[in-house]
Amino acid sequence: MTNADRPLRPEGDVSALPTVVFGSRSLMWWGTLGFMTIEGWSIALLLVAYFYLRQNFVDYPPARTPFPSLLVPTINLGIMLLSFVPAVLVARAAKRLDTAAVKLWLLPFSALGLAILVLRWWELWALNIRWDTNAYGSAAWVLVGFHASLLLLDVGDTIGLTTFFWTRPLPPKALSDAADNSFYWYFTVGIWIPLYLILYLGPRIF
Amino acid sequence: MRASPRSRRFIVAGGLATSLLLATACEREQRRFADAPPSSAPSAFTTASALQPGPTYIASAVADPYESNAYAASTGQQLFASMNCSGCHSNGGGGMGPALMDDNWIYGSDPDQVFASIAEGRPNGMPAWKYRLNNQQIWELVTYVRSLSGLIPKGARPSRSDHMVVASPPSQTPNSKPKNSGVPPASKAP
Amino acid sequence: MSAEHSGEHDALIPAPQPPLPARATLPDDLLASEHEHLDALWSDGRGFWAWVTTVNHKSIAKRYIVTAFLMFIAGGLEAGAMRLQLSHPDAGVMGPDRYNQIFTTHGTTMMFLFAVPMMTAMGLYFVPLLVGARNVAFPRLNAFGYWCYLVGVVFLYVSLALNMAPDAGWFSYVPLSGPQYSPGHRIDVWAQLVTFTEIAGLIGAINIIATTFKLRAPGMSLNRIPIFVWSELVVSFMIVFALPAVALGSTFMLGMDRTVSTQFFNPAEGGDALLWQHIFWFFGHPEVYIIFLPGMGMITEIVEVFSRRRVFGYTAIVLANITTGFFAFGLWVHHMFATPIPELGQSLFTAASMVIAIPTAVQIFCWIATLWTGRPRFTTALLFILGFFFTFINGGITGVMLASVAFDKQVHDTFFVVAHLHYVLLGGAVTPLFAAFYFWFPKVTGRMLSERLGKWNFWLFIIGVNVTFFPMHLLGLDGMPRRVYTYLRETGWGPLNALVSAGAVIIVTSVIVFLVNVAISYRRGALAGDNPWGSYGLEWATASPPANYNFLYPVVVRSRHPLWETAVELPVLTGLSTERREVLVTTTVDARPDHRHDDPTASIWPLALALCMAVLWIGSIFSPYVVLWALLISTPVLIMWSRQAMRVTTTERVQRPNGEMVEMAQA
Amino acid sequence: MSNPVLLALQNVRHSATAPASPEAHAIAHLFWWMLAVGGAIWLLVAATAIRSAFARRGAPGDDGLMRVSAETHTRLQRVVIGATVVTGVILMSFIVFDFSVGRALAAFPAQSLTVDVTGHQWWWQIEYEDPNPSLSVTTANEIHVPVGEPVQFKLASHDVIHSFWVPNMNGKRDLIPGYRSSIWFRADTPGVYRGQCAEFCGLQHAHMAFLVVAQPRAEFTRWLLQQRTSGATPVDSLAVAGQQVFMSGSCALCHTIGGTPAHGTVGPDLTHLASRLELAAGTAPNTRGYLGGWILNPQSMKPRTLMPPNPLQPRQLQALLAYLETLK
Repeated sequence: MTNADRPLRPEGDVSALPTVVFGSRSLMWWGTLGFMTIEGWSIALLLVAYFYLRQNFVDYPPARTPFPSLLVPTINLGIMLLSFVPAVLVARAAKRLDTAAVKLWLLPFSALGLAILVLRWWELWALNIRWDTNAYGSAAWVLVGFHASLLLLDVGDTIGLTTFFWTRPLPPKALSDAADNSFYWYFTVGIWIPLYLILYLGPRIF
Repeated sequence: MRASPRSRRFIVAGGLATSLLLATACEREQRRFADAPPSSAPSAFTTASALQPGPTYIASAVADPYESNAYAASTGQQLFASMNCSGCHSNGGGGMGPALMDDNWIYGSDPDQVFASIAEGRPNGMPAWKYRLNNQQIWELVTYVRSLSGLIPKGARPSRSDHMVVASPPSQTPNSKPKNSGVPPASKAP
Repeated sequence: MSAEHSGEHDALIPAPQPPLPARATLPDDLLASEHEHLDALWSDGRGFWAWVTTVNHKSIAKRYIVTAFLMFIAGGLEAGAMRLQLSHPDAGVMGPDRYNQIFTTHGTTMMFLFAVPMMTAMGLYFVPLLVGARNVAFPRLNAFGYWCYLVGVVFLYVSLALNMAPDAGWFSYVPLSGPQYSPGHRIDVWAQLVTFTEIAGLIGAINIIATTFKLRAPGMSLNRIPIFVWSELVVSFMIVFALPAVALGSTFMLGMDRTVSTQFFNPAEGGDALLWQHIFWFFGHPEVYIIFLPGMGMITEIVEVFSRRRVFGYTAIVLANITTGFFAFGLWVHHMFATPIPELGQSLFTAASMVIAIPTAVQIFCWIATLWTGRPRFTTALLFILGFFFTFINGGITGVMLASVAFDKQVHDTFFVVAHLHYVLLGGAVTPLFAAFYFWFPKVTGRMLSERLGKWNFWLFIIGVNVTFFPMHLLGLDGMPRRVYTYLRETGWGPLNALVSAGAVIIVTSVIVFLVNVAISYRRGALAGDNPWGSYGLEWATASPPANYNFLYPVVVRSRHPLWETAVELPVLTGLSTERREVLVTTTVDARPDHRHDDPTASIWPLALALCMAVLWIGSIFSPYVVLWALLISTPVLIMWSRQAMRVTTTERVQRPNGEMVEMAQA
Repeated sequence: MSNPVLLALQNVRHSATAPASPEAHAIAHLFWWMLAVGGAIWLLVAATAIRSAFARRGAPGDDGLMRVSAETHTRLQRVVIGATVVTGVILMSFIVFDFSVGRALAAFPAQSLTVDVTGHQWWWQIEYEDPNPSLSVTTANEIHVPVGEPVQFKLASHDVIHSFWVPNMNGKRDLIPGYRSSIWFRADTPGVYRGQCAEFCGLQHAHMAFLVVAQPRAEFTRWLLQQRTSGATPVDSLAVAGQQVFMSGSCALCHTIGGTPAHGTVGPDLTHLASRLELAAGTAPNTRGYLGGWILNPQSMKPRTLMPPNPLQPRQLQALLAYLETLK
């Protein structure tokens, strides 16, 4: 029995408040934001290492290392940008509480995600250097690899969500989750754009 | 705090479980600095030359005491460098002397055979090290040399060193099935 | 001061349903039945299964605290072993191989397995109570964090038992910790262990941030947050930005250099030994403040309560916390003054390292001002705070001295630094921690700790700390380097070392007294009641120990010191569901009631996932391919984890971004 | 025999607070000043804090809480702000003082004797550069410097990180693989000073000391000339036998003795071993007994040192010792 010594005076009633909300009002959004911060910051730190190691080389990539190939990475970047479309549509539909549309757009979303993951493998080899050749190779591989782990996480999340939506009745908060999933995807793809420029185009430019 | 006795119990339980998993680690992590006073007496089973009494070489059952000991392997690596083995075997790649990282073992790949090759020396230039190194050191060299072609447990093999990359480190060399274990016919001798 | 009392938020709170006569209070029989109901609803049950599945922040934080304290004891025993070996010249208690493992384990334990987890754990237990929440924001994540941490603990100590413990120092400088100079798996253990505990730390931080931002009691606007919560908030942000550095450095650089031959730290292939030092200290220095700021928060709470007055300079103290948090990231190079780094850069870091003393000084001045104009009650808690002034300031002064490049180059890596860091950490973190134990133990267990034993605990601790660590200053100046497993008689370091070792015995005695005190008081201590200290915080507005649900109803807060400034009656909000675990989510800045959130129930999946991660991290030491297997087995676990939340229960009130409210049962 | 090292070592306090060079003097000065000011602050604040706990000002309100009048509050504000400003000023003075000392230490002398120091696990290789390579001198764990002349040390390491530190002379400097660094000092008091590795460098970090022998120019020159000579050729039969043992055994593989076939580079140069004060990087004084023990089983004196045990017959050992003692 609590507050024996202090009588409680009701000053209001919260039963009229909503139980499912979207965006920055929901706890899940804050959790997502937190992990985005950590992952984004990690990539920033790895980039610092990438440039710090550059001091030890006359040219970067080092002499006799071919430039990274552009074909696969560019295609994959294209797919990533394309994937924004279903991601945005899913988020919109979710906020409209339009489950059918969410289910529909989750399919291309997952498909593109998978394609990106598969291409990521060749994207690694497109660096044209092994991770154990020298520090440049290590830094580049770890950057692309680390981002790959984010992709894996996010694509996995998307596919899981898709399966849920297609297989079983879901509570309304699933819609909020779908919106947050897109939110996370914006980040994962968004942060790749600078990485693509630095790791694949960068060597050719400077 | 209610959880305390239980969490202690949990830690103990987890500890036991994990120790079962890691029990193998003990041997690998041992670090012997000086074994029982080493004698420079040549080992009983070593052979002085390719000429054998009888047709084939009889492998003795002596095993490498450091077979799965990471520290011994890396000490062997250190000796390999400081005794200038690379002068002839260039980082195991082979040069004046035979390559050590391939699957071709002229005088056999068993620990005792390699020990013999190092301690007694071999024809065509391999000096006898038994007067220079003590048994422990020779065994450490044996461990390292065998790691070069993946003949010792993966966990014990040296990883990359802080030098220019010349070859993939033993920790990444695939195990290779050794060929011609024993003493070659005189015709094939190098 | 005026904003503190304004009722500006009342208008934002929905009117009672049905309307109640003014100043009516809830009848006791209603409270009783509600209590029965909610306590059952929020209970995760008893017994082993309940123990491994619970998501209650109090249970988890409690075992967090207990485990971390066990680690404090373990680290202390290692310190004892080292002091035994160093107590006289050329001692033969242990050889260098064992000694290196032990001092590395000591540092690693104290920093990664005791200090940070302990401070996070205190936050995970008290932040929800201090802000009037029923649980942390992400209960299952919270459980997962603890299990990760526990795996790390077990991993390190099993390795120690297997003669496989890391032996390159808690800082694992390359190339010594690299593949060539540390063969075997000892350093891999360190690298993965660090990542483990960092994950636990990051999860704790996110939980504390989200809890502080979204689950505060209605009306507890940012300018009314208790200062301990402020410091935990600042620290959580620091964790988010500091810990990734070491996690990446250890797993993705050091670990990969060792296992898959990346070349990050191989100078012959463009790698760089200093890169590791930059990465490590970019985490390592903020780490010190991550350990120390929560202590500062605890001190403010305790000073405030026991000097019987509102703390002087709330805003100044909060700003000081935040400033410290920012500056802490600009000092790391002062750990590298002896390395070839441009001189100008060093001077800048000198300046920063000295300037950071100012915010700390401000807090100390504010506390003194508070005590001066207050009416202090000499409880053990307050005694420890006075002990803090005595010891910590000593460490602070030597810290300022060490910020000087010229002087640092003399005593860097000597026992002078050992003395400094122990004065700072024992004085600045452990002393407040003991104070906090005496202050909050009644809330956690419902019983008071014995004040008489407390006094013994205090005096032994303060004397022990000074006898142990003061002589180390002199040893350092006389040229005794750190991390030596023995020293020659000719060096003349013998007598002082003997004294130091004697001091260590006193500290051990003090800790034993504390343990006895806890053991006795836990069973036979005086009953505490809701608010034994006559304190002001929301944590004292509920039972001791708090019921499973923490608060029967969300408490309405109108000031910084709710219990000091409300009349007898406590204003609350009704209307949270009693059918499921609902928590009230409020707005970030002024804590207006925003929506009702359905909290998850007990779950085994956090533990399962932690075990999968254990397979991943530990297995990857032995073979990179284990990672794939671990991912494979963790997939079903992740699915089950999210399935649990994907159940159709009741009709939800969904509010679309455009404000439209829709009743719907399923998506 | 009374051991010269111990005597020499006991003559000086090996402490940063017993400076024997202008550089160490400057640092010690800075230290004492900061200590005085800092100590005063510590006593003052701690005392005030404890005093404040006994303060009894005014009576609590009926709710048992203390209330502070507006003017008291403003007075407190003034005091706290004042104290903060004072703190800031003191810190600034520290920064300025430190910066000035730092400049002085960083000003490398234009003309100076240059010594190359290479850190190994776990000993120090010392080389005195000379334009004429044949005149350059290589020794180990013992640095001789002329009093009153600046000496610059070029530091390098090829295995792990070490740190070069002579408390009586100057601060420390790290030897980091892949980096070149240097430090200098000017000994102004003759004597034997102890230095050691200050960065944890593995199992024998504890036994990686060295000696700095500061001597008048004349003595120093004599020492240097003597070090340039090649190893003594043994005359009496025992020593000759000893040389045999050295050359045929494993010794010659790792050690160099000038003027002999021994050209190993793994261990320290032994050309003038007998002239050194200590053995095995400050592990033991250089006496016949310790040397014998060291040769037979170094691992017992310094576990994991690179030098292996050498199971010599007593006669061999005596001969070897006789030979090594000729290497003045």
